[in-house]
Amino acid sequence: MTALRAINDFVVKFANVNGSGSASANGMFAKAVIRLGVPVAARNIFPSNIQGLPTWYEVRICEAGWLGRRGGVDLMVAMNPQTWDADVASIEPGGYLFYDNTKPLPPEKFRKDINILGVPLTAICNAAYRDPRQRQLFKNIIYIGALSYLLGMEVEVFETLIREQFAAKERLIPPNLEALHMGREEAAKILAPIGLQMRRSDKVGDRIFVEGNNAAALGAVYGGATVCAWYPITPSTSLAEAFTDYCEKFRVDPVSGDHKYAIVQAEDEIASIGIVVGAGWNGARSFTCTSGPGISLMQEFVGLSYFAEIPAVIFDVQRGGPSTGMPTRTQQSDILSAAYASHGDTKHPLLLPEDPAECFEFGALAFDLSDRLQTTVFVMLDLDIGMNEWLCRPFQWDDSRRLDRGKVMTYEELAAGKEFGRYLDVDGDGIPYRTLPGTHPDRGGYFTRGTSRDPYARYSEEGAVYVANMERLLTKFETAKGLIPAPVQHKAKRRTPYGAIYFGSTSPAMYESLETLEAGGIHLDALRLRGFPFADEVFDFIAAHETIFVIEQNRDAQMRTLIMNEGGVDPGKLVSVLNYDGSPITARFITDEISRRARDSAMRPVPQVAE
Amino acid sequence: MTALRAINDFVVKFANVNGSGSASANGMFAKAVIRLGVPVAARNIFPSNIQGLPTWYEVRICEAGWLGRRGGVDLMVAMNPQTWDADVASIEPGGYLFYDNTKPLPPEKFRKDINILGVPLTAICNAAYRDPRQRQLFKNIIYIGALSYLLGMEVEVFETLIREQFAAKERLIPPNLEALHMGREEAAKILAPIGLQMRRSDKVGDRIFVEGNNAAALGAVYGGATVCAWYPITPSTSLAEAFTDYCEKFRVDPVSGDHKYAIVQAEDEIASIGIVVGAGWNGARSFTCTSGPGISLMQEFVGLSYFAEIPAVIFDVQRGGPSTGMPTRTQQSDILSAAYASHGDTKHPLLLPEDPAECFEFGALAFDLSDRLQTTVFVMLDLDIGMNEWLCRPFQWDDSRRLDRGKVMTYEELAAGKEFGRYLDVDGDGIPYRTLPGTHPDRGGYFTRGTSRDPYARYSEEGAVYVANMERLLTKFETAKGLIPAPVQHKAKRRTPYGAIYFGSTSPAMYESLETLEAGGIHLDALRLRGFPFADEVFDFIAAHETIFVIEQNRDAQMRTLIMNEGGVDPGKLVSVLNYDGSPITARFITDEISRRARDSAMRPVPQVAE
Amino acid sequence: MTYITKPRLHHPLLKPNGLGFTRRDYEGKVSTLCAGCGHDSISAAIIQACFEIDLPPHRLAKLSGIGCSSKTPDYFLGNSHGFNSVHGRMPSVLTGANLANRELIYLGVSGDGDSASIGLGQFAHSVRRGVNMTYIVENNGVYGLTKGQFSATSDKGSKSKKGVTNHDQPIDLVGLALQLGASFVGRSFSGDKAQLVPLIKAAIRHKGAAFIDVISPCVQFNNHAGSTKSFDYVREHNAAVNRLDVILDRDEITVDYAPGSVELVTQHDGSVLRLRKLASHYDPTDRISAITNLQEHQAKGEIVTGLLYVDPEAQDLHDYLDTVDRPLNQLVDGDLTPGSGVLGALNASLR
Amino acid sequence: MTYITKPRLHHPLLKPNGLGFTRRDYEGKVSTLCAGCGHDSISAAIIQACFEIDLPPHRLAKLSGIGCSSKTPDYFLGNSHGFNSVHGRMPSVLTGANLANRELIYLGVSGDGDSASIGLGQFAHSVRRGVNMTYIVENNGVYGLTKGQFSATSDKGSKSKKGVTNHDQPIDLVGLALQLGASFVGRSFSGDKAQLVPLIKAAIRHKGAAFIDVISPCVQFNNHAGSTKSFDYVREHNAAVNRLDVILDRDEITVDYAPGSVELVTQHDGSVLRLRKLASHYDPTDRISAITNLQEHQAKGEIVTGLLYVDPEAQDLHDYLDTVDRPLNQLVDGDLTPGSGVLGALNASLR
Ligand SMILES: Cc1ncc(C[n+]2csc(CCOP(=O)(O)OP(=O)(O)O)c2C)c(N)n1
Ligand SMILES: Cc1ncc(C[n+]2csc(CCOP(=O)(O)OP(=O)(O)O)c2C)c(N)n1
Ligand code: SF4
Ligand code: SF4
Ligand SMILES: [Mg+2]
Ligand SMILES: [Mg+2]
Repeated sequence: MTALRAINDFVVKFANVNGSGSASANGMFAKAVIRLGVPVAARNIFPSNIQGLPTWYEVRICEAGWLGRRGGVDLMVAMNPQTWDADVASIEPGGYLFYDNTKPLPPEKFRKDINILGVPLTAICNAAYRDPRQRQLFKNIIYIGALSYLLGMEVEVFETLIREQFAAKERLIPPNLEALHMGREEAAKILAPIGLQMRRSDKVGDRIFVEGNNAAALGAVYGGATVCAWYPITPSTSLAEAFTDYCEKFRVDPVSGDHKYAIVQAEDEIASIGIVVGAGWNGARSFTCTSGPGISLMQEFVGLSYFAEIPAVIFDVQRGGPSTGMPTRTQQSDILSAAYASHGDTKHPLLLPEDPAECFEFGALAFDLSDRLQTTVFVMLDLDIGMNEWLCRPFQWDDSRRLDRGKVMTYEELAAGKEFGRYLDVDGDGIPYRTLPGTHPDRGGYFTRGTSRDPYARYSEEGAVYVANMERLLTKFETAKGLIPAPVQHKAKRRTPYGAIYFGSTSPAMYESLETLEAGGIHLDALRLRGFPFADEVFDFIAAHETIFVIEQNRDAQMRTLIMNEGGVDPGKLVSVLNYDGSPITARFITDEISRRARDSAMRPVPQVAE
Repeated sequence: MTALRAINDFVVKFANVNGSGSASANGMFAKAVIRLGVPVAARNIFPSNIQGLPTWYEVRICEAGWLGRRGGVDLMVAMNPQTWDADVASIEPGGYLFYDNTKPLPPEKFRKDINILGVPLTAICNAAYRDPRQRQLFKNIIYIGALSYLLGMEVEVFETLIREQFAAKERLIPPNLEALHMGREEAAKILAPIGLQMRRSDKVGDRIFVEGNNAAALGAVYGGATVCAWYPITPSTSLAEAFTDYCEKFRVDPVSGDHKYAIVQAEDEIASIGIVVGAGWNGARSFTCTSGPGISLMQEFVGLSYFAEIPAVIFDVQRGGPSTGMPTRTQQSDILSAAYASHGDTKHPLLLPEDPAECFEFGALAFDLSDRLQTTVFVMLDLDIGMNEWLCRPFQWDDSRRLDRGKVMTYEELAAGKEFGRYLDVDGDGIPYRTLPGTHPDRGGYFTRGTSRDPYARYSEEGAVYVANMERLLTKFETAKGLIPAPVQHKAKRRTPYGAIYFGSTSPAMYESLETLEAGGIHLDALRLRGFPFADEVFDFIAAHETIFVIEQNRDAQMRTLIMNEGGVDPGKLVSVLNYDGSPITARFITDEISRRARDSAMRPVPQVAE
Repeated sequence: MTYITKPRLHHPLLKPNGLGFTRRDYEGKVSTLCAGCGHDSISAAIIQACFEIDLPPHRLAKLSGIGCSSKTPDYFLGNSHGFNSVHGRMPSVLTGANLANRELIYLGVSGDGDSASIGLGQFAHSVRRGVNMTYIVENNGVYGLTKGQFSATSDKGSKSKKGVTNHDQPIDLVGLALQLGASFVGRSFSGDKAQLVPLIKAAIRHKGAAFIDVISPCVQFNNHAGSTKSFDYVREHNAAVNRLDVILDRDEITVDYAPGSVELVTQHDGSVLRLRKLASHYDPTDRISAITNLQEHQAKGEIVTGLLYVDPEAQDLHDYLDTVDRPLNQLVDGDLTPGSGVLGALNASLR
Repeated sequence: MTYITKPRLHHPLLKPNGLGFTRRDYEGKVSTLCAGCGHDSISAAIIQACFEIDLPPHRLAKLSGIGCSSKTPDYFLGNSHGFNSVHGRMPSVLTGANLANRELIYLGVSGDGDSASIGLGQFAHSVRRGVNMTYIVENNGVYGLTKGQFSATSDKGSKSKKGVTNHDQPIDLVGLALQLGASFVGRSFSGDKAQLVPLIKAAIRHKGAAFIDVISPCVQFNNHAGSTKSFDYVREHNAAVNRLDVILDRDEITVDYAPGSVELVTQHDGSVLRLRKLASHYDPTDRISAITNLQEHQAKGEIVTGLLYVDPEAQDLHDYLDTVDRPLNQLVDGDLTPGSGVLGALNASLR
């Protein structure tokens, strides 16, 4: 029976029980790969539950640097009896099964075409520890130790990681080091290094390994957000929690201990967005973070923000919908309910980060845009970007950059008698000036409402007044096109009539797929959307190609709808590639889907022409 | 100066102060026209306020039977000083101004090119009544009396109407009759009948004059609705109130006084839809009625209804959005937020009644559809249909018709051991069987949730299980196409490459416009949408024409978006005609818009060919 | 994972009740909650209560919102229909279900986040409408399923597992229920089955809005020192006002009791509540003194438990609405559709 | 239409206050409410109160929900910023506004439908968070703007204009505010300016969540016999516990009062509340007895009015959050953006 052989290019999957403390040990393994200079893509698959149900941690080690899910498993670390059968079945032929052989298992529990690596983890733990909780926790470190031996990974890397991780709780360092070595030695006693091996490399560079929610929270700090109102919901909770941590780190006055921020855990999502709108109205940069169900509940307030023109930022960390759906799975299925949120005629800007680095950048940018445009700006993350650590370029900030507060009329301007009409389009860009409460004793005060009113904010039921205002809001949306990050184009090596449009967490899989397709003779120009409303480039790109594949992680091709509708694009040109089973899209899937259609439509590489 | 002359074809507009009791008097005027056998279209224009602000009542008298707004005013009954100038300005040249000349007004308050009809109403009232409230109320009847004389309307018709109206409060009949005659006589003393005259005719037939909300409420009674949970909001409130009245009339056991219905005024819209979903889950036909802001708040529950497959009916009486918008104005601007309500991938059936007669029919049908499809069905009214009395065919009911309860597994079937899987597609139509709580001691019980689960309603986080279920929901939506009322086509007299698609309250204006356009040599085939998802006829119609005008009463062409998106239609073919200033669309507007484009696109009538 | 069905948890498993059902017939799926979670004990108490009052399992409908607590209806009464709805909205869904069929028994299960945070409005309005239901809040003072944030019932000054102090005033659902006119109000502790089971039995047999607040420690996120919802804290501060027995019909009562020591309350359906007073002069039929007593003990940091208030004469929403006895979901065409006959007159009135 | 600006309504219009503002400077647009609507009297009382405490008009922000009551902020303090938000959500919007700038005064105006029906949850949570605000509910027991349906404060048994009887238990916002920890709770009547104006003055000067329930008859839909919110009914059942004067600074107090008859409460900002007792032994600093007293009078069908409870030591949400003194909306780049300097270490920690 053949055994898979690979260096710095294979997939290890850990199958654990939720709440068994395996997460930090598995995380250490991924980090060790990075320390060895090899790019890694790691993803948690966890249940909507606190303890006892199955969870998986999938680590793709890839010298070539592909960070999407590859699919398939080369080495399965099977620590969960509940899912044993499915886990064993998922291993690639010639792959490896690592398990705890303390209790012998009947032969039919195994496969002939895979390599079995048994280590008596329980026995080792029981011999070494008395306290059951210890036995459980150290068991995780022990199998990490064993793996480090089997995969030929430098032990020093793990030692350093342990020292760093427990820097705060010094006393925990020795026992963990002990457990690590115990695992290595016990494995060495009974097994030899396997066909999957790791070698030190230099492909990571200065990249960092961080969750999108964490990065977006840091972006909010840099973007000057001072008010955060939120309500817990997976997978957005860790964004608010990270914002709290960063504020404690960067926004507390060292002397007085005063907080230059206010974070309120509201009673629900309606109150969260209400607080955000109230703070935005009063000139503080504020945001909330939520997921699908929260987006549904916030619709009315988003409509108010649109019509009364109040800045607000919503981070939507998308999960599997509709309804409660799959709370711990990923999707891009809130596109329409965000872009067209609320009853009546409305449109809202969206930002579409592709990785944590952009979560940071767009997380900051969103506040400038919402102040500039005086409306709600959505930053559309998803569970895959938000809750998994991704390898991405480091955080950067240009210290010359200033926060753009948009059009706020000052005391001086008012005192100087500058004309103020809250909804008056003085600059022709559809964006009026606003004043903040308390600015001037007798100028600039106005009454804000979600009902129709004239350019001077006076109540009006006049049809013409209403229409003029709604038209101005369209002008403002036109202005927004110039402010939203432009799409990024990736040209095929050859001229081609085929294009692909994608966005968000699909990026890494897309990059890999493009290369594979190219190798197979299928050339595609690719355009990555970074926001809505769409810049003209998007429609130019579509016009310049015969067929455009639109890759999305939802059922109803929501982004395609948005493109057709906003650009008057012929749907016939837009071919959907949809993955929505809740697990992140893979390069294999995209490649297969496009190749299949390529075959069907006899899609041929176009002979190179001099350009 | 010329004076307009017309028989049974002119527009009378009453300008009053909100809360002055003019409504019933004005209504009596419209009803009198009907009693004279002449079709009438009457519309209230009222403020979002209880007392003191301006209101108008526009009565179009039209022997030809056009029931849309015509636009323009031939006779203005100017009873409101606040709006005098605008009201006078709105009169057609040669038209008439009827007013209270008790207090003389300066000449500049009038126009040279209109005919002035002054009657000292206040003086008359002050002479006749002491109590101020009486003075106010009878003043209205007095001007009706005066008008009846000026327009040559049979007084008997008014006398009968007064007797009918006060049948309950007999003692009010004599004084009202008195006031009526007082008005006629005083007018006769000082004025002559005018150029606008009424003659008895026979163009009304058996039609009735009723509000869409009232008709929809009756539909709900006939449709077997037993649970109504609602929250007051203009313009939907009168629907729930009418349902209450009809239930008291038709659903109270004469002997026991027991109510065969339950109506709860909930604390808000979320509770309203929650109660509806709970009742639907438990097998009672239930509904709520609301308007835009309520639709925004109900999003999450509608998503639950979609995913957990629970029958529910929502009457959305649309008003001017977004946000609080124009609460007392009409629009068709909740199309998208209803059709795609909630986060995640969802689609919901819509019914689109064109008049009160269809409000009744669709109001009943909606309950069969929601039970059959086990999902939320929206009935999309608007303020124009809902709160104005429309002339329409009488209510009819086929007594052989039975309520379709959909697929509900009975005790007998369960006892007989019939297989039950709550989400199992046994018939291939995507519609599973459900059971009602309490049916059988140990069979058919299941646990309903908005989270992903398998065909037997067992919790599952399996991607494949989730996808299979979402695909089945699409199959179910396909099935819905065959159950939704088919569109109605109106063929042009000649073969033409041009089509028009319209729906809802746009109908009367559209019919009139089609005839005018035809007279002008512009021929259009017209298709009236009656529901969503769209039947194939809709896309066949589009395919059969080069250019299709889509007429809507919203800014963003929401129905056009739905058509493009669901049918993969090239947006280039769909030309929008949009009226969204809050007042009902007029035939003049549609005609002008289409003719203008016709000129631009050199749109010519196609020479007749033998077919 | 704890298995409610673990045989040793309740013996004798096979002894049938009046209807011939064994306790097993009242069980549900295997719980997926954390080992030791208070919620599982409440599920066990519900099973016990339903078994003891000879409830036909399928005649009860279970409704809940979202949360660990709201998952539990899957873990008891497996043959009953259940509805795990959306977060904070169980009360409206239950109200609708109740309107559709007045003959079933409605058990609402919720959490403190579900009912006191996002769901406070619906909790309050379902109670003030007098919906005939048993509404149980499994109160652990945190959001368990989202990993331990404070909920609206967390006491001011209590500390989170991470050591953060809560500054908001707590919401006491018992106090609110009393003010909002609930006709049955009790509080108990997931660790005190002897007190909890009879309370649930009485609530199910009560006609009207019955509310029970059950302190149910979250072993994962809120069972530490500094928490006021931990097993230890609740045991130390539990101030029970009475002990309750539910006697299903009057005749069973043979002995007479020393005056004052015991109070007998006969409910609408004939069931009798026998209350042994623990706090002297506590009168569970006096709403105002119940409120005062509650406030006073709260001020002392004590947790008042027991049957705090009951109005045996209470009416329910159906009484107010005069709905027919036959469940609305069983009315047929003839009951519902007036038919063409009446339309002639109706149309005439509209001309 | 009533004109708040009708000169005879308040004289002398031109006498300036301490800041040199005349009462006119505190007025707003012409009211569009019905002639005689109680809400207009409350607007007049707010104008009067702000004038008397020398409030710089633009330093107050007016927030409201949707309803006739919620329209009123347009009719007073015309130079102040106002926000007529969405139905039932004023409390969250006000909370956000307050967080953005702690230096302004926040006046929330709402209706009984807006706060007790759809808005009950937000009302409760804003109060328990201790948001520094004056929260006034213009309570008429109906939905005025939607033409007279019952609201959640309509009393059980009260009749609508159409003669329908209300069956739901009423929600008493005062009772809830007391339970939820409001640090200032009062009730008054739109027809009793002498009682209302000082209450508003005291509430504005109070630090913390100040709530005032003002019974404000709807002459259009709820002023008939059978209503418990009509002018007549309220006059007949009004049970005032005290009379309040607000003395802006201590020194102004010269005379001493007979012990017991008068109570002086000094608020956080130095303003003194002088309370003349009308109900003997009523202690407005005792929350529990305030609750009991309220329940007892309610049971007798009486409407308790006056300053019912005040905690002069109260803290507010900003105290709990340790926010800087400088308003958050005035912090500049330097305060907010850590800059590139710290990113090196941060990035390193993520490798
Ligand atoms: C609309 C909505 N918001 C947020 C969530 C996320 N969520 C799930 S459970 C929960 C709180 C549960 O707390 P509690 O009701 O106390 O139940 P426990 O888990 O503590 O038993 C939250 C916020 C959700 N599911 N839906
Ligand atoms: C979400 C939403 N639901 C319903 C309405 C309709 N609405 C406007 S005002 C109002 C009730 C107002 O009652 P209340 O707060 O008591 O104010 P009042 O008019 O009595 O002063 C309602 C239901 C709305 N504007 N928004
Ligand atoms: S997290 Fe807490 S509440 Fe949830 S199951 Fe675990 S112990 Fe119970
Ligand atoms: S309807 Fe009632 S509340 Fe509204 S303005 Fe008129 S009187 Fe006031
Ligand atoms: Mg909880
Ligand atoms: Mg009211």
